[in-house]
Amino acid sequence: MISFLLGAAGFVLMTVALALVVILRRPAEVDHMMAAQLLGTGGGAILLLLATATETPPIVDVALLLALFASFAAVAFVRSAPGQESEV
Amino acid sequence: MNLALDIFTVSAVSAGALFFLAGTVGLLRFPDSLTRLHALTKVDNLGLGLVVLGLLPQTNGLFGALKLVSIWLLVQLSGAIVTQLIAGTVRRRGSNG
Amino acid sequence: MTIFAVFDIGLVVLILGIAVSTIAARDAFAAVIGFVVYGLLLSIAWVRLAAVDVALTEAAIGGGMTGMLMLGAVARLRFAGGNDISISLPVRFATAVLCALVAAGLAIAVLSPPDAIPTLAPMVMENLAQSGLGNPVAGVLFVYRALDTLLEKVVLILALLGVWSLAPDSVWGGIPGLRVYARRSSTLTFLAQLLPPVGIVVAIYMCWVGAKEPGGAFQGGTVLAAMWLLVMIAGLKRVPSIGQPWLRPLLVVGPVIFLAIGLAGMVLANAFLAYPPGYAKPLIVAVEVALTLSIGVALGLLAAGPLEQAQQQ
Amino acid sequence: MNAATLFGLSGAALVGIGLYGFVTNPEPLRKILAFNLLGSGVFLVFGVVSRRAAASGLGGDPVPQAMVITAIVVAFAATAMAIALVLRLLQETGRSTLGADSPGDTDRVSGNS
Repeated sequence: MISFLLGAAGFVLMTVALALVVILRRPAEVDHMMAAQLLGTGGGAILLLLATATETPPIVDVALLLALFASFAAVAFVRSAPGQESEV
Repeated sequence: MNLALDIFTVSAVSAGALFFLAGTVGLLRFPDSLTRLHALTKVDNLGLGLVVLGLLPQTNGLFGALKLVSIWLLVQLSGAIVTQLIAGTVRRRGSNG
Repeated sequence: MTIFAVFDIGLVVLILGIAVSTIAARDAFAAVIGFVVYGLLLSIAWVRLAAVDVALTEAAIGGGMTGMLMLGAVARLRFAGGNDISISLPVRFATAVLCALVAAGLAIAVLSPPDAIPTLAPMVMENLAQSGLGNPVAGVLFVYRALDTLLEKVVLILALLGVWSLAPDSVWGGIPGLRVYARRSSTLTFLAQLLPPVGIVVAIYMCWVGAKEPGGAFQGGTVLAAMWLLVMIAGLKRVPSIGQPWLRPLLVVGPVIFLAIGLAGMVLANAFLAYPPGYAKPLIVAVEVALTLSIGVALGLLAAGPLEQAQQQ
Repeated sequence: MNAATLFGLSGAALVGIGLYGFVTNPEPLRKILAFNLLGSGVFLVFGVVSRRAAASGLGGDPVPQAMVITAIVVAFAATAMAIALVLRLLQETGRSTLGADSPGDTDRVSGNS
């Protein structure tokens, strides 16, 4: 069971890594802004799998903070995105 | 009983992992930002939901299970709203980069 | 064990790749986004190093707050001049070689562990029971190295004073120039109404659980600060001027209570920052609660940035 | 090679990457960012110190962990201060650097980070 959960965590990490490479290589800023969101879900899933696999429940709290701050960072991205200056 | 729960965990987590893969493929293949945003949020949220569902039998105690579900709800809600905000930026700039 | 190794190698490659892309990014906005992603990934690395307390702090500060702080500056510096200095290729190459040497030196230090590994962990665990705490990191922060923790709060306040002092005379005592969201957006308003109650519960939980398990005043305070910033960015609450009468007491209440308990320790327990036997846990919890509030206000104001507007009468 | 050593080596590499960015990037904000990267590399090396000293049924030595937590918070405070300096410079001169003819001065701006 433990190695299955770890394998799943590794698999999700791989998909997240691939997605990050795709997102960050695109020229448009809009694509970049998705990166935080991606880590909120993907990173959360990785941490939850790790928490169960290593039987360390406190890791769940890290997933909680990751989710919270990923959306916080995304708001910061949108606020400071290029093209927002004209209205300020 | 234990075996049944383990099988449930394995299948749900595998399904979740597959959805993460699908989200990444969508990100790779879709032509413009709005559809990519769509792929990212919807599919990854479903993936996380399935992972959480699969891990529920493995948690000890009701509190741990409740925390897992609330993390999923939090990601779900904030994810949906943040996506809306990003999509708004796309529309205003008229770019579909 | 091998699956762990594969996972770790994948994580390390990803982190290093993001770090390189952050340095090499064309514009500052992309670089800061890379940095936020890097911070969030680094918290997973800290989990793998069995340092959950650090992972929580890194996710909150490295990912969220530093990103918020830098993004505010990016928007202002976008059209700044003076960035046309170019560095020639040979200089770049020489720099790269020297930096590689520094990294190699550190790597050699990492690869050659000392014969007797110095550790204070057994001493921490031996004496932890006396403090009534269950989390050894909280024990170190509030019992054995309490002076460091106290001074660190003082550093936060000094940095804030430094940021405020940089204001021109005309806006002295005014309002921090936090960039609020340009357009009134119902979506953002909804998020700012939805997230803070959740965040406040998380902050209280972090602060409470910190005595027993990973978590504590830093992490709780950072969550509070983030929620406060979110509400201000959405335009639901105005950014307060720094002269507000409620603001300054909140800012110092944590360090002051910490200091008062420390001074009381000189009388009751014969040492500065020592706790009287039997009262350690309640006193530490009281300090943590006060510190959470102070850290929240201090971090929020630091991220809000330097003063920009004069105080409105 | 165990996990701790692997992360320690990546910490060393991060120090190198951060240092390179700190030296070669002309923009002060990017310098501050690179300095933060360098700092987190140092913290990771510290994490290895903590992990190696794992004892008494713990995952790691709590003393270095507590120090790293303090360091992260102090680094944030220093970053905020450095960014405030850069923004004030922009306000005064309309530029974000201190003159191209004296590169030594450019370093001084972000030396506060």
